Amino acid sequence: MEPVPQPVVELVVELVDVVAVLGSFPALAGASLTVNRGEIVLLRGPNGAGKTSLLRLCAGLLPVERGTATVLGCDLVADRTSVRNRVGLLGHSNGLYADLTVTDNVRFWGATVGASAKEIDASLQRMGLASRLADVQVAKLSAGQRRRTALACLVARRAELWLLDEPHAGLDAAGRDDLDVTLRAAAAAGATVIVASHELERAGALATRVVEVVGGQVRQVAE
Amino acid sequence: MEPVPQPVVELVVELVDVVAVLGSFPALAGASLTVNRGEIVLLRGPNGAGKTSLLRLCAGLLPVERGTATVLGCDLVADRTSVRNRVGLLGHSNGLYADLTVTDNVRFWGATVGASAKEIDASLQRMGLASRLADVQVAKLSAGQRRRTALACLVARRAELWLLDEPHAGLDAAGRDDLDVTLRAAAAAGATVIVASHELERAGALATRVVEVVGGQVRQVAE
Amino acid sequence: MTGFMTSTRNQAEAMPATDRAPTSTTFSRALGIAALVGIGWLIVFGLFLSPNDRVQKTGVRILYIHVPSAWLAYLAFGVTGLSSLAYLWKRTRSLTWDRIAGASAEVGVLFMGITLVSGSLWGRISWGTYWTWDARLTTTAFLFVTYIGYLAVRGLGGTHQQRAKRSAVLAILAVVEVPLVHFSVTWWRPLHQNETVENGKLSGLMLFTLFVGLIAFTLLYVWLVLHRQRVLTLLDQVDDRGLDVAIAERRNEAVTS
Amino acid sequence: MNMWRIARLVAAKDLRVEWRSRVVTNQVLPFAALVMVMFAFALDNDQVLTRVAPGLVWLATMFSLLVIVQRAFAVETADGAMDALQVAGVRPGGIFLGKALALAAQLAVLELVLLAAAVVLYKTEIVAGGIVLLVTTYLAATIGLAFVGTLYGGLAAGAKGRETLLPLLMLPVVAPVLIGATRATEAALGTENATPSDGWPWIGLLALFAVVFGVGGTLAFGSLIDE
Amino acid sequence: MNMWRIARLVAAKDLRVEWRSRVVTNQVLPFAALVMVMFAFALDNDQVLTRVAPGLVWLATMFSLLVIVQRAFAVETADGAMDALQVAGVRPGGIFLGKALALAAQLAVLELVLLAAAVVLYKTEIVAGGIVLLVTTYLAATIGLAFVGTLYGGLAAGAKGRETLLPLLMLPVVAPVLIGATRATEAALGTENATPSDGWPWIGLLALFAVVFGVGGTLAFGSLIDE
Ligand code: HEM
Ligand SMILES: Nc1ncnc2c1ncn2[C@@H]1O[C@H](COP(=O)(O)OP(=O)(O)OP(=O)(O)O)[C@@H](O)[C@H]1O
Ligand SMILES: Nc1ncnc2c1ncn2[C@@H]1O[C@H](COP(=O)(O)OP(=O)(O)OP(=O)(O)O)[C@@H](O)[C@H]1O
Ligand SMILES: [Mg+2]
Ligand SMILES: [Mg+2]
Repeated sequence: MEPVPQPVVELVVELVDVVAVLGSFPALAGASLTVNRGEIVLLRGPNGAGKTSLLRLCAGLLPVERGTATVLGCDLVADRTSVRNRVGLLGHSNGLYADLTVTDNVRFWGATVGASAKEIDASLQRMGLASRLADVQVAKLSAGQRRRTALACLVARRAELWLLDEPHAGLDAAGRDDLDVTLRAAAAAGATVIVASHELERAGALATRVVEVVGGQVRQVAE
Repeated sequence: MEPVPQPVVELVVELVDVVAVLGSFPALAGASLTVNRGEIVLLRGPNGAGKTSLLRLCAGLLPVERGTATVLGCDLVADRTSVRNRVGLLGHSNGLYADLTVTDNVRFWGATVGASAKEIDASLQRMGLASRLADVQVAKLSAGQRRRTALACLVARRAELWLLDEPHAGLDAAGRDDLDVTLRAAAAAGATVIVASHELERAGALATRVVEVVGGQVRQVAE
Repeated sequence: MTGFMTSTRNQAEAMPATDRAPTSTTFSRALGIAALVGIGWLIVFGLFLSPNDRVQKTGVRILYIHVPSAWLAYLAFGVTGLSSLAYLWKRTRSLTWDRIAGASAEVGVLFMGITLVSGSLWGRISWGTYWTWDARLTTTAFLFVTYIGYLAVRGLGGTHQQRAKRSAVLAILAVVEVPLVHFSVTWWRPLHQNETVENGKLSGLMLFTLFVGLIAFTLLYVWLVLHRQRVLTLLDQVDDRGLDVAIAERRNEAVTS
Repeated sequence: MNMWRIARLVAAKDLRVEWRSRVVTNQVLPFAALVMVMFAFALDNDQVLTRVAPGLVWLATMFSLLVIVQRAFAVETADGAMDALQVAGVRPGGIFLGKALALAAQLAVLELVLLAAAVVLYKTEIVAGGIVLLVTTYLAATIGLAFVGTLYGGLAAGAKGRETLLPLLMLPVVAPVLIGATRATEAALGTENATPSDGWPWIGLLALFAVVFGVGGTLAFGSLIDE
Repeated sequence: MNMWRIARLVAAKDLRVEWRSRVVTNQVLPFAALVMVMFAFALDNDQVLTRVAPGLVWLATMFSLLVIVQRAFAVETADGAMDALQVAGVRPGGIFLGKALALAAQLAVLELVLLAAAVVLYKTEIVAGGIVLLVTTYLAATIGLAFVGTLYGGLAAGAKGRETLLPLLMLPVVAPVLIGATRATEAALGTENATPSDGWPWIGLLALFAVVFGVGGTLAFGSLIDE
């Protein structure tokens, strides 16, 4: 089954003075950010600045306490759920099922958007997992191999908005290249990508725009 | 209590044709490596090459299947345990207690080598945790803040051989600098450091020698 | 209903952060006094005017606390369920409903506790034991624990909305147990009294006293819930004010770094 | 994509996890059997045993249920898959039904084992007349338990110290099922010369439970797991 | 550094974890109490109940023990602290004693609660003559259970599907303690007019058990947790 065609929104992410709390701590304290379709935005900033929180908020996982947030045309204040099946999130953790094989995992996540067997294989190819690894249980993979698997699952989800939290961490040289190629291709195909990373050279080269997150707020960075 | 003074060994790590298996898979297939006191060695290599396995083996966590392995003068084939309280390992996971505060954690790991309160504080300082974070539960930290905590615990352990698995991952710019300073200081003070990393520029600059791990074997890299 | 329930919220939001908000209004004061009078009235009838029972002797007087408290607990849990529904229904969604639900549940647990205690005391007198594995006693105990669990879940944290949604669902599921307790006597082999009241097994004056107790407890219930939900309102506001401070600090990180 | 597809997807995934890890098969089943043995030890008295056998069977089911539910959600939370599931836009109702389905399947197997154990250990006789009632009881109870388990499992999965919050939330709610199932089973087995006719009213209670938690869960699961 | 220092260190750490998370206090205790209620209801018959009260108390202890041990090692494995502990050169024997110590402390509290519950719910009377025996029983049993729990908890902590392997490993081993403790308690409480003198032999069993697993654990823990 094909994904239902979505209305074309040029403004993919629009956050205005967003406050979001974790427990009682304001991880986001008045963050404002706009991202247009096709951009690859790099979020940089010190540890604890709020990058992960920002990504989770855009994915509809973190409720908006104050301010307004619109992602892919959905108002997150009114309804956090409807945006979800259109974004793809790679967090610090991989969200894989350790008992299942690499293929099982990619197939499952792909199936949630009705991806075909061909698309699944393509996703595995992309992250260089169409090897002996394809049928290995995730529990028996090395850290980087798991990260690759998680990325393959993300690719299989064909999201309109890709949110990635330190995607390069743990990947070897080849994996990093695969990743950059994949993200550029996605952006070229009309998807939008937001990457949080501390590897400024690498991610900076990938990004079309860099913004800085500090103290729960977003700062533009002059080129 | 002071750590018992150890005999000065110039040759800190000596692996000869080491084979080590995970499950039934030979993660190390004839790896040979020698490291001298005071060196900072970078292990690079593709995902799944065996870097983590190599570090775990040196820490006495992974049994030696074939070949000979001597670390800090202890023969790992005969006895894997006696070397343990002299090495410090930072794996892919942090090994922290999520319910305890940052200070609790550092204090506990420090106490295992009888570190004094002063040394604990010093360790926290080193990784920039002597802030409001010191009394926050680890469960409420961001990914990078956890990594810093894990590093602080490692520092508090005052090991003779430091084994670090992708220590830079997740750290912000300041954290990376703190880390490099710490490792250089440790090496200068006579400790030995082995770092596995995929951030070749960063870790390469830190290292005094680079070796490549491929297919469970170790290759020297010509400067 | 929400009309006067929310009265203090409006006040409190109007007032500056410094001065303290009263949780009482003329209405609730009047109500409180009425409740006191009612309880006095109950004491008079319950302890002095109402007759002894043939079998139960003077022990029967526990009835006048025991039964009303049980029924009020039912009512409280019912109210919790209804206001939870009201919260979940988009058109009437308001945290006020959630706070009413919470307040009512707390009071309900209190009354259920009174039922348990008075009941087991009574049991000591008339059955010679504090507790027995009678269906109603057990189901009552379960109901009690269920709502303790409900309150625990309210305490799980998250934003007010998350708390509200989560607990609302639980409340609606939990209320199903109430009929279970009520009909347990007819469903299991009971030791406990079955529908004494419905079947009019009580003498006129006893019945009357029971209703006095019912009225007194009802007034008490409304009064407690009213105040408790206002306190909860203020607590939520304290959280929000705390948040303002926290946000200010958080923004400073940006400056200092 | 529609809820049933998702339910099937999730159920299939859960069963595949079990297929690959064999945890329930190799560990929970023996555990359940053990519990039965323990009861026998603790009571060691034949008349008593046969009298309370139905109760014990259901108690053992209850404890095993706790273990299975814990496992079912440990799988989701271990590596943050629960988040991924939510973002995947997988309808919460679908997740609920899917996990409940898989849970019911595993539970059914478990109950058969326990029943067999009861026959062996407690000398329970299964009378032909009661078979229909017995089967109905097991169906109704299993479905009800699966729903309750999934609902509270999901709720607890978010909270810290989850492994211990679950029992607290679940047991009191499950108790009525325990009671109903026990009485119905007694009737079916003719314990203390009860007759099947005594059993049917209980089926009503069990069915009610299944329906309430089934509907409730399908509608509300989203807001429960939403950390 | 010597084993006792490490034991103290680990025990202190575990108790601090409990202090900060309150998981056992807020969730396991209520759970244990609930289990008692469930039993009572499953049996619902007063004579039977008082007769088997001691058995039930120990059964409930057993189940709660499972939960606590699970929690105790979930803490270690959640973020790979177990590896860190080993590398830290913390003597396995020390880890074992430390965790057992903390476990025993929590268990003791739990047992008091359960005993209290039994007095209220099962109308258990505690006779003056039996106090000494009762206390001894509880001491011996608690220590034994703590040792067994730690030993097998550590063993299961390494394995996959830990949450379900543990009960399987532990219950059969614990069964003797269950029986011994039950009989001794019956004797102490004079259930079925048993006299304290009947109880003391059982204490022997319990003590033996504690010693065996204490020594065994201290020596063998290392090779057990060493994956
Ligand atoms: C711990 C012990 C007890 C508990 C938990 C308990 C609980 C309850 C509950 C929940 C109700 C409300 C029933 C309903 O209308 O749904 C009730 C009613 C009643 N209880 Fe108890 N009870 C206990 C002991 C006793 C004792 C010892 C007596 C007297 C011998 C007693 C006499 C009554 C009577 C007469 C009613 C009113 C029955 C009716 O009209 O429905 N209760 N009790
Ligand atoms: N439990 C296991 N059973 C079988 N094979 C395993 C197991 N764990 C890991 N492996 C395999 O062992 C190999 C070495 O793993 P290791 O973690 O040492 O690699 P690595 O160099 O650290 O990789 P990365 O850079 O991704 O961290 C990998 O190919 C992995 O697939
Ligand atoms: N459960 C929690 N309760 C309270 N505060 C929390 C909680 N979780 C995270 N925080 C705080 O929220 C802030 C933002 O965390 P977040 O993970 O968004 O930072 P980040 O930018 O992703 O950091 P990193 O670069 O280390 O990943 C951190 O300062 C952290 O201390
Ligand atoms: Mg982050
Ligand atoms: Mg590695």
